Amino acid sequence: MVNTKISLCGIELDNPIIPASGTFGFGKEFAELYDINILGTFSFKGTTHHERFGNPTPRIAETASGMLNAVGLQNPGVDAVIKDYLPDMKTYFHKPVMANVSGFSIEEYVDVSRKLDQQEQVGWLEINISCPNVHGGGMAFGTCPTAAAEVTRAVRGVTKKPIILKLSPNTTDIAAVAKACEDEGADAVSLINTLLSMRISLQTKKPLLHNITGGLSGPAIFPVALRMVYQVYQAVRIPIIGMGGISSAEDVVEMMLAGATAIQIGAANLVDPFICPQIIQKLPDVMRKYGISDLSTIIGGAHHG
Amino acid sequence: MVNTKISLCGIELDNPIIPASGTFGFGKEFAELYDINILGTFSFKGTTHHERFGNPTPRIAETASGMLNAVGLQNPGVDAVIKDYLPDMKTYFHKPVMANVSGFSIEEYVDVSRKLDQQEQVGWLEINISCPNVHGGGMAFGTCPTAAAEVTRAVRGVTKKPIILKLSPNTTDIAAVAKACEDEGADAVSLINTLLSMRISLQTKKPLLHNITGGLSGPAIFPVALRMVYQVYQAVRIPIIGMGGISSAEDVVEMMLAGATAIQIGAANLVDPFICPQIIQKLPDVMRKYGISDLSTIIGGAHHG
Amino acid sequence: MKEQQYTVKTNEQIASSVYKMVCAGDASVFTAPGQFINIKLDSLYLRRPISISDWNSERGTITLVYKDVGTGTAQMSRMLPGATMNVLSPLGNGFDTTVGGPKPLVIGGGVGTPPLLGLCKQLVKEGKHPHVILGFNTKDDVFYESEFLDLGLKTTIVTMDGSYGLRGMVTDACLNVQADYFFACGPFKMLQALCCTLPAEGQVSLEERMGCGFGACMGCSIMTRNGSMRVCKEGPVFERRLLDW
Amino acid sequence: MKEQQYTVKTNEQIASSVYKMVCAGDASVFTAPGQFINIKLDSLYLRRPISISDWNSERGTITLVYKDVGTGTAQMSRMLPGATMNVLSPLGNGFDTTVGGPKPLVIGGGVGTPPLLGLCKQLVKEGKHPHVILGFNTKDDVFYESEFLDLGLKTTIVTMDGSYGLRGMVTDACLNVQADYFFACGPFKMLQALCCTLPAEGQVSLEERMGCGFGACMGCSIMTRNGSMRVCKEGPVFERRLLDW
Ligand SMILES: Cc1cc2nc3c(=O)[nH]c(=O)nc-3n(C[C@H](O)[C@H](O)[C@H](O)COP(=O)(O)OP(=O)(O)OC[C@H]3O[C@@H](n4cnc5c(N)ncnc54)[C@H](O)[C@@H]3O)c2cc1C
Ligand SMILES: Cc1cc2nc3c(=O)[nH]c(=O)nc-3n(C[C@H](O)[C@H](O)[C@H](O)COP(=O)(O)OP(=O)(O)OC[C@H]3O[C@@H](n4cnc5c(N)ncnc54)[C@H](O)[C@@H]3O)c2cc1C
Ligand SMILES: Cc1cc2nc3c(=O)[nH]c(=O)nc-3n(C[C@H](O)[C@H](O)[C@H](O)COP(=O)(O)O)c2cc1C
Ligand SMILES: Cc1cc2nc3c(=O)[nH]c(=O)nc-3n(C[C@H](O)[C@H](O)[C@H](O)COP(=O)(O)O)c2cc1C
Ligand code: FES
Ligand code: FES
Repeated sequence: MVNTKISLCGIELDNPIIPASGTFGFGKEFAELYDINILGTFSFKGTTHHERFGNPTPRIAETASGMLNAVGLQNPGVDAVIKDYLPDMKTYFHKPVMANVSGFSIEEYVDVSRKLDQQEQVGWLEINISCPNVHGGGMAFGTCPTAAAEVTRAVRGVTKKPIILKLSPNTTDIAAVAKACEDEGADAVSLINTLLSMRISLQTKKPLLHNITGGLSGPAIFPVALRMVYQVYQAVRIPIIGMGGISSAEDVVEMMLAGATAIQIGAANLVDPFICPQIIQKLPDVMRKYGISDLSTIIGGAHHG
Repeated sequence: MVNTKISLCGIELDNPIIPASGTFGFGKEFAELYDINILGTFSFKGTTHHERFGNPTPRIAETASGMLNAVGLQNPGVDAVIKDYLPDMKTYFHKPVMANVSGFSIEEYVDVSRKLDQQEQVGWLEINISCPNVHGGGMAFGTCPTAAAEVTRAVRGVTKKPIILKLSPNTTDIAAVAKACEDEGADAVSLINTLLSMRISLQTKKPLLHNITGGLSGPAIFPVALRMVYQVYQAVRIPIIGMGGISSAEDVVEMMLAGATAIQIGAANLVDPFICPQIIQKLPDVMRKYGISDLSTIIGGAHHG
Repeated sequence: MKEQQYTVKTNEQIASSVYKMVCAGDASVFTAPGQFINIKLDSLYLRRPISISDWNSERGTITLVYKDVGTGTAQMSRMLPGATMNVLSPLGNGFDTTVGGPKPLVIGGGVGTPPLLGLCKQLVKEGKHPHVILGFNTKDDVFYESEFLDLGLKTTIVTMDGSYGLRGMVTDACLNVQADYFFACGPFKMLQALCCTLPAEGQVSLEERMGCGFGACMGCSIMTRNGSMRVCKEGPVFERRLLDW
Repeated sequence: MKEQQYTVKTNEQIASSVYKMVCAGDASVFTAPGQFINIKLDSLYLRRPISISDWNSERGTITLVYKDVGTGTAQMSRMLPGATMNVLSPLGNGFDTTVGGPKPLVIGGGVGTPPLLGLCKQLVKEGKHPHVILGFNTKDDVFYESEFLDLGLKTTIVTMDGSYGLRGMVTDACLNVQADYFFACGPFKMLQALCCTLPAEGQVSLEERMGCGFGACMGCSIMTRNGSMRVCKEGPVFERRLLDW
């Protein structure tokens, strides 16, 4: 028997597999496909103060081993999430859920966090300071250590729940941003959000996405994500949630060796809706193959010895 | 008849196809395969003051739609390049060549540039301030506008040849770095160098590359490169040489629409040594398909209208 | 929605760049014409959404008609009998045939035509007599005329250059037809023009670039008179009155 | 070096995870045993370097023997007769059989063994009588014994666990053999141990992770007593005295 349990900011997860925000909605579409209670937890769609439609379409483009999205944080707004989505979620998901908090100002982060903090179902607040698809600052918070620190401090003030700062890869020194978050009381960091990218249509000779740029996710970014997790692991002592292109149980192990305590799976859910149960099923075999009996012991393993 | 000619800092190229530094050696291996005079030009292996062996192996790893390298600027040193390589190159390449200048200090960039400036075969100096695989500053110059400006100013002082600053993608604001180079007299910028990345071996549970991290290149990074070229095009007036994952004539057109005057092809040469002649051959067909009669007219086309 | 394996039975060209593929597989999942599947193809990251043109639950066959417009559809066009495809199906809500009168207009443009065959079979089964109007650019693009004629339906073909059938656009052809309801599928501009010219109520099937095809990513959202809706989940078929055109 | 198309003729398992693939294609390009080819595989970015185990220019056949150790070799193991592979060949400098005496030692470890068959054929052709020593982990890993016996060569098999042939490592088996020259191919540690224990001159074939395989990327450079050399271009076979082990 191998042990896949890990502990994330004091909450025990059956396994480190967490569908990433924006690729799992509020879980309902997937709950129709399989029992999503097998997951460690999941991070729900980035939630802002007000309802947002997001960017005009096209919002999606394809790339080699990856995809671009410029959804632009479409969501029902925090009040509707609390009123309509969370009660419904109770009927199909019985574990603490990760609430993904997005915003355009420190006040918005604070405001949304304060409201979601009141929700008993919410286990962690994941503060997305890294969405590249919104104009007006969404990304700036995550690319600069002082701005990231400010958001952390402000959110820290309104919740006792664990807060996880979600970092942007579009920055020179992600470890410095992570450290700044840790110093202000972040309980964990999650990384990476998408890499700012674009595609151009040869037919129209214009950008393919209406928003011009979008965020790159999928296997293409896995080696970048791995490097960033590795660097952040050396800079902070708080747990790291690693993500970016993870698509197999082997990828999970590799990311944990780099320093991740738990991992998130984003784009892979979209092209293969059963990827999370598959990975959860295969993980024990892969662990045995590589001589791992307790998954939590390999966290950061690539740094030692 | 379509026209594939473009002009790069006052020198006319038959086509915008330029094999990228580090993937074409000094051209000899490829000259044995085809007449490399069909190329626009090529950028030879990054040259430093002293001979360098580079990093220990493993230096190469695979990723989804890409590869990592941590060669670490192996090269014979500038004096050997001038004494042994350039005279030999005359026998198989008859166009102005692009000299890729690498270094670990401003003095080294200046020194190598001054020596290569004297070489009649050298058409352009491409100053690589972005190699992620060397310790001690190689990358730092390319991630910070003031450091990039300093290198540019120093090299500008020792050559009348066009200087092209090669920029790093591992930075928050590549447009600011490009602008800083332009302000100090750069004749062009080239981008992107590789994205700092890593892989970990599940067998050994250690980083796959001896150098721990390496640079990601190949189709995986194409959408990132495209976005950066697009952003830099809006920030500077000097020409841009675009690169990162280009592997087809369609990619060439897409990169030029983003703002590139010429393009470089790196990793693709390694997995398909005949890729450049293939692209040069297919380019006219692709131009006709998308209604382009003069390639130089599409530069930055995605920004207009 | 299920993840399923379909096996190519036949795959033949039926018009310029247009192919008809018949696959063996579970066809019992489909509940309405206009639904689609999302196909995984080798070395392409995103799946490709293609409408079900026709299906037969008893025989276990599914018919797709697609145009080679890029890497994915080109790859499909090279698939040989016996090749297998991993698909997600069924996706989306199809046409609602319970509304509309006994003589609806069915309007297709180019490769918007395929799902209308399944639709017409359903309408005929329900005792209705649709009038079919199909628009193409030119003669070489025309397909499926005989399929609609075989259903005993009045079928009007229009081409932009007049090289086959009537000359003009489907909107021109529609002007002469009296109908109190319509179903349409085709290019965005055609659907928009139809909604602007036809006085009748109706349903149109839309396309958007899709990340998932089953409602998870919000990649395909459009704004409607009833708020935002996902083309892949609430659509691809929408009532025209929901569209703010 | 050329870019060529090889067609799989047969592909069969010959030991635990080890496969032998015979391909049809231009075999006239090879000039020495120990050369290798670099194989393009579907949806993998880098090519996979595999040694030529044997080749026949007249019949136009090439034999590869490879072990399934990862994505690429697993994919190869599933290839059926008729499948084609794009390869770069020939690559590298092979063994130089013009040096060494009439009774050289030929030492192989695991999947380092395949190129030694081509080597021995060449040595035999030149009138030499190599003594072949092959080391494997266990009985199930052993392959190619009969191929070497068929050449009339003294062939000693050693296994780590003694489940077949002698028990121990190839270095143990070599201690009892008098030879003034050796050729070796196998795991790095084995080659290093050989070079440390054998007093004779010889040649060893090395492996490195490769970017290109034809000398362009400097990915495979090693430092030798004569300066840096590329395993893919100046190697993969090196004289032992060049190696600073
Ligand atoms: C619900 C739905 C049903 C469809 N039914 C059919 C059909 O029955 N027959 C048919 O020929 N076509 C149909 N299409 C369009 C079809 O999906 C595209 O032609 C196809 O995805 C193009 O893929 P490609 O790789 O050949 O082109 P590429 O341009 O190489 O594709 C690149 C990316 O863009 C996406 N894309 C390109 N064009 C479209 C498009 N028009 N709509 C949505 N995504 C696109 C691709 O899916 C892919 O992700 C349908 C689209 C949708 C949304
Ligand atoms: C000159 C040369 C000749 C070789 N000849 C043979 C042979 O005849 N038979 C045989 O079984 N093996 C041989 N190998 C080793 C063979 O190349 C690897 O086993 C193979 O590349 C593994 O690929 P994979 O996709 O299965 O493994 P993965 O681990 O999935 O490969 C990932 C990457 O690492 C590289 N890689 C992994 N292992 C090695 C290795 N040992 N050497 C070099 N690159 C590696 C792969 O090429 C690929 O780029 C040879 C290697 C070299 C350099
Ligand atoms: C369609 C889509 C929507 C996303 N929306 C959000 C979001 O609302 N909030 C957030 O923090 N991250 C969002 N992300 C980023 C992912 O959570 C994840 O960080 C990123 O995609 C990298 O992981 P992957 O390569 O596994 O997809 C989104 C990603 C995708 C593909
Ligand atoms: C093996 C290898 C070696 C490289 N060496 C250099 C170098 O010496 N100098 C340099 O400026 N860039 C070097 N690069 C970066 C490339 O020139 C290019 O910027 C990068 O690979 C992105 O392009 P690509 O995706 O087409 O490979 C090297 C890249 C590779 C793959
Ligand atoms: S394509 Fe993902 S929600 Fe519609
Ligand atoms: S693998 Fe590129 S030089 Fe040897």
